[in-house]
Amino acid sequence: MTIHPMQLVTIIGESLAREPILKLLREVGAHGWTFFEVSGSGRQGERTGEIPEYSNIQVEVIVPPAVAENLLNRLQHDFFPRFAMVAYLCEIRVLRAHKF
Amino acid sequence: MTIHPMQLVTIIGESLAREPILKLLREVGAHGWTFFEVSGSGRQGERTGEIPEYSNIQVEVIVPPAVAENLLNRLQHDFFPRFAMVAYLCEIRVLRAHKF
Amino acid sequence: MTIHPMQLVTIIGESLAREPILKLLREVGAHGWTFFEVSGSGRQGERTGEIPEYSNIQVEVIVPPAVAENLLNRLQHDFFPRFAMVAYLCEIRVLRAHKF
Amino acid sequence: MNHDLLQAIQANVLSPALLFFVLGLLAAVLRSDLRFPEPLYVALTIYLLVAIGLKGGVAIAEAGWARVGLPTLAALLLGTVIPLWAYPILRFLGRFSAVDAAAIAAHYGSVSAVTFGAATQYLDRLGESYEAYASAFLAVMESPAILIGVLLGKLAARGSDTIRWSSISTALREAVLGRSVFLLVGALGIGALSGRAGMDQVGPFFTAPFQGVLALFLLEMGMVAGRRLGDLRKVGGFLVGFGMVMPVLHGALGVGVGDWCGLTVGGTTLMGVLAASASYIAAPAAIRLSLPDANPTYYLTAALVITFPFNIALGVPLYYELARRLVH
Amino acid sequence: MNHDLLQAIQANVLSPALLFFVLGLLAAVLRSDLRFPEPLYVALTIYLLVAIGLKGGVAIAEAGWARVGLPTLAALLLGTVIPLWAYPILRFLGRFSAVDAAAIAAHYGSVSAVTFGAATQYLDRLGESYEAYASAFLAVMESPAILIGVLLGKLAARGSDTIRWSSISTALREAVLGRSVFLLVGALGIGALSGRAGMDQVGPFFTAPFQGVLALFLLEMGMVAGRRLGDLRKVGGFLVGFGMVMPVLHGALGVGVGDWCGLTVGGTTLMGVLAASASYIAAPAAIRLSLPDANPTYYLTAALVITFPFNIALGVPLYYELARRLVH
Amino acid sequence: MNHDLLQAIQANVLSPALLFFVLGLLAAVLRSDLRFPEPLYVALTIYLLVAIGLKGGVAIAEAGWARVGLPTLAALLLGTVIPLWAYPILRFLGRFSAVDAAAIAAHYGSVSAVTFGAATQYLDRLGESYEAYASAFLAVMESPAILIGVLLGKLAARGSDTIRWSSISTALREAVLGRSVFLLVGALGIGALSGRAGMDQVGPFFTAPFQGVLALFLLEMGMVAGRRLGDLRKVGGFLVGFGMVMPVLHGALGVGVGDWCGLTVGGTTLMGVLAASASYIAAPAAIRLSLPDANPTYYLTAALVITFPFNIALGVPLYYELARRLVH
Ligand SMILES: Nc1ncnc2c1ncn2[C@@H]1O[C@H](COP(=O)(O)O)[C@@H](O)[C@H]1O
Ligand SMILES: Nc1ncnc2c1ncn2[C@@H]1O[C@H](COP(=O)(O)O)[C@@H](O)[C@H]1O
Ligand SMILES: Nc1ncnc2c1ncn2[C@@H]1O[C@H](COP(=O)(O)O)[C@@H](O)[C@H]1O
Ligand code: NA
Ligand code: NA
Ligand code: NA
Repeated sequence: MTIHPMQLVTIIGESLAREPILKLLREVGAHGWTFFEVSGSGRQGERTGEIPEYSNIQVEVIVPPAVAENLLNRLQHDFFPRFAMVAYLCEIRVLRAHKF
Repeated sequence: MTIHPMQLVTIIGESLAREPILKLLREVGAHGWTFFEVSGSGRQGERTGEIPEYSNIQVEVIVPPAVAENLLNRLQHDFFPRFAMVAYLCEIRVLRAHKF
Repeated sequence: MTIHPMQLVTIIGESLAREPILKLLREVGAHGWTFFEVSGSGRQGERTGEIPEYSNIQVEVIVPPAVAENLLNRLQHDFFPRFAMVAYLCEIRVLRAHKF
Repeated sequence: MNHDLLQAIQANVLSPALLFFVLGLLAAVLRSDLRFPEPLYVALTIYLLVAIGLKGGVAIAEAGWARVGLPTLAALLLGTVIPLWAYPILRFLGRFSAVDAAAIAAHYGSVSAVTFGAATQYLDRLGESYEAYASAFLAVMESPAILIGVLLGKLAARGSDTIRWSSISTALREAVLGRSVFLLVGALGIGALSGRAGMDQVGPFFTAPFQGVLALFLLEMGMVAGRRLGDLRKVGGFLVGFGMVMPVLHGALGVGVGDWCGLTVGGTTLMGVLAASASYIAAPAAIRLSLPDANPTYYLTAALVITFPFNIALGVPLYYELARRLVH
Repeated sequence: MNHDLLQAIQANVLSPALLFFVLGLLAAVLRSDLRFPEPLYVALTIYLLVAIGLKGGVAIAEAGWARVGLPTLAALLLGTVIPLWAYPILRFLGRFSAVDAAAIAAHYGSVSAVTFGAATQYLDRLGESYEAYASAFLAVMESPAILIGVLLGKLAARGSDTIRWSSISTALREAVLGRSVFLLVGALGIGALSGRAGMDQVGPFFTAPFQGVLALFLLEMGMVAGRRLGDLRKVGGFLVGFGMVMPVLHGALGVGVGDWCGLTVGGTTLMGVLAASASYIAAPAAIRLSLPDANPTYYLTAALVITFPFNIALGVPLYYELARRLVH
Repeated sequence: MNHDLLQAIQANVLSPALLFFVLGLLAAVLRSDLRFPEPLYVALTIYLLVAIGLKGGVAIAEAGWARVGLPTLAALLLGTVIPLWAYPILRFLGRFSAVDAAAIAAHYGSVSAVTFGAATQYLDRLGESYEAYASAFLAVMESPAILIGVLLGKLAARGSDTIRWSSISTALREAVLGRSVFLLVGALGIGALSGRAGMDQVGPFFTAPFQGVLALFLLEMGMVAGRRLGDLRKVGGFLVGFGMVMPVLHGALGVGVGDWCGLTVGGTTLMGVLAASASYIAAPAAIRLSLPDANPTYYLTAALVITFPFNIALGVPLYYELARRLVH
């Protein structure tokens, strides 16, 4: 069993950003992603997750480091000024590197 | 793009602990958090996530190391004896350190 | 407060795999796990999370390294060929090592 | 057991409500993948509580507070007394720790809205009328026992460093502002304020479907209880017996009180049912937060796995028979 | 205020619908743990929009497009004009930034389906009939103001690098394919195509329970608004006044237009209500995506926390009184 | 096509049920953000299955098992025979791999409860009566084909190391304890046990709203199918043809069997509809777990994107016309 290093980018933000985020993920070349419906609170107030339009999502994407950097760059430039949003990076290891 | 180290504290526990956890997060000085509705199983039995009162939540909080340590200390002292609960720490990197 | 290294294994896959995954977790000796209902997209198409039978789940298990390795081995051998699935490993730290 | 009672039980056993509960038990035991998502569970409880509350509120508006006052006060008293006598039984006969005894006692003094709903369905099926304002008894019986239980638990733990008045206030909050009490009391108030005229519009949604929704809800409760059947082995024989004997005693007490208040056979039955029923939603939530040292396996298993099925299968017809004899 | 109006308001205040809204406010203010899960919220909106749409569609099929055409066009015009005059008021009297003024104006030109539903309930309760095809006014008034608002916001920002036609097309998409417009227009079309005969079957589900479902929904809206009460302090006195004065002006304008189109008292009232109501679902979603620099606290607080409660409590009876005087 | 059939199809096309399905397709194709949350989907299926089951169960109680036995047995046989003949067609004409052929065959032998519901709605609209116990045919036809399909798939894979009886038992579990079969059979049993009297109470909730709920559900199915329209290009022309020709053949076969059993025109139509329909919930779940090597794109696209819409738009009126000619 060979385990390969990979990066996990997590994006948390208002659910209206769903479509723009999806578009971005495709553009930077991610091959998969996972969405969570969440509620939360941050600098831009509380999102109680009661009304879809006022709610929050979390996206997790496993990508190689180069894609992660590109993704974070794009988020910082195009998304952070427009949406309530937080993003972070975490080092992980996966089994089948070719999947990502 | 500068990326700053930060810590992610994850708390999983019975959903009745929601309000006390929120109170704790405010007390230790977290500036944001994200809630998930989850189901699970642990030392204190199964929580199938069917009835809100018998269900489970997960909270994720991004905080600087000092806050993380304080938070974990408080959890161990005040929460672990009272609630079915698990907590862990993970090293992450974020873009805008001042947010957390 | 002593903090112990531990490993977090995350499995994302089609929700029909729920029972087989549960069986596997018990077999490798995990003492707890947490389930998320998610939607997502990957090499095997989109799972929009609208119909339980076509939907996605995520499982997170905190385990000692030996169990993690065994778990990943079993996933690779028995699950990856059968189910739409992704799994990864992350280093974490917990407070009470004996729980896991 | 006498003939009438046997017949009453038989009729009950083939009612859709009970059969749905049994189907739910089966689903859990056979590990079917049938599952009610949490939002559906929440939606059903909101519907049932609002429907019960509105109906009762309108009845209060029509009967006047004067007629409702006495039996409602009596119900409140029942809810206060039951935990006080259940506690020593659990503590000294059952040998439970003080905090566990207090916790279980709180559950039996409080009430189950679904058991109440099932009982009204039973009466409707028999064509037996009842005071529709009985929902008010339900509303006032939910909280007092919880507060008594928490007080008992805290007093017993005196000396330890866990006595904090904050936990009493937590219990009070939960007991009064908790989802179920809040909705029930709120809907009762709305019904009372807007009266029959107000109900003309919203009424259809909350009356005709009620029985069917209750049946679906019992399917879900069957699954929830069924998944905890295994806990029966953990709680010991005493608690199993307690979960079936106490309802009968409380049911008889409730029937006596109802009769003394001058209620009809139907209303008297409902008072008995409320006294006999044990809370498995509001009480566990409040107790978990206020008496965290109490073991949930005890109180949940007793209220949900033993007493709830006992009441909807055998208890309700039994208390009805008692009421019939006493009131007539 | 005159006697009739006072009575009309009083009758409204004790209606279950309004009482449920108040109960929701209370739940939020007292921090009860009552909460509607998001799927339940979505289910209720789907039900309400489809019910409103179907009813209107059948009415269109029966009345014929000829009779529906003029008032529908008038409604569409109302929706276009309102943001155009609200914008300078907000910009120059209220001293809001261009983008905030445009965003708020869009919300007041657009409409609230729940306010519309509450108004039909009010009319039903009084036994006042109305053109059932008024749902068509609702349908055509939802989007135009959003587009106007986005255009105003973009024109004002001219010169900055944020002008992108893509954001206009995003607004157009959201305004036309957004959940609520899509469902409402779709159900309207289905009602119109299948007509009364088609409704015989699906009708029962969408008529009798409507009022009760609306009441539950108002409970939820009370909680949603209640959780944002704190934002009232953030928006300043001008916006609070704006949120109550503008509905009255728009309501009067709508009543005038309705009367001019030859609608009945009921239909005229509904035209007034639509003009007076502000969108808090479709508009915020579209504006958030198309004018991300606008501050949501302003437009959400105004539409949801001020104007919505104002309309369902006082506005509806007021516009009805106006309509009665004008039309008679 | 003859005149009657054309008219029958036309009437069907403007029915709300079909129009809602088309609206759902549109929502998916135009990428509207309309979405049914999963819990709402689950709630609707629970409601529909219980309603269908209860109605059938009561009908069985009234008709007696004797009259129900023969056609039910015939239905069971239909469900067993269809995959046996569909398999070689798929394998040798369609050149599918053994496991794909077996998987697809299983879906066409099994049934779709929603298609059945839409067919009863169609008959109701025409005022054509039918044996209400036909739900029993639905219940017995769901599982057998799945088991046959899994057996075929496993036999074909003999020699490889993937033959494990455990997968047959998995299929059996899924086929019998899966959500939909379990609920349908359970509700059927409850209806049969408690009979018409028992239904008096829970009935209203499960009858009047049924058609409207079904319409909403078809809206959702339209979206689900619409999102998979793109897969049509992946499955090849043969499967597209298969998905429309086989239903007609199976429909004719079912009509023949229904007539032979002495059913009315309505009941015969329903037997045809069941034979013609393909499962897209129970079968995919069981097959995915038991024949993991089969490609879901094939069986899901065929059953959900081709056959389901074909049946509710054209198939149902067609089988009805066939039944009318044969039975009269
Ligand atoms: N420190 C944090 N830890 C975890 N989640 C956060 C944190 N800050 C913000 N979030 C999440 O990100 C969303 C948007 O954050 P913000 O833009 O700060 O309002 C919030 O609603 C939370 O769900
Ligand atoms: N080893 C584990 N891995 C992941 N989640 C866990 C683990 N142990 C417990 N949990 C989660 O934490 C909750 C409370 O745990 P416990 O107090 O052990 O019952 C469980 O219901 C699970 O959701
Ligand atoms: N690169 C990725 N990042 C995050 N989640 C993924 C990724 N790839 C796949 N997934 C998740 O894993 C599920 C199954 O993946 P797959 O087998 O590739 O279709 C998907 O539906 C996603 O929810
Ligand atoms: Na009691
Ligand atoms: Na308006
Ligand atoms: Na079939």
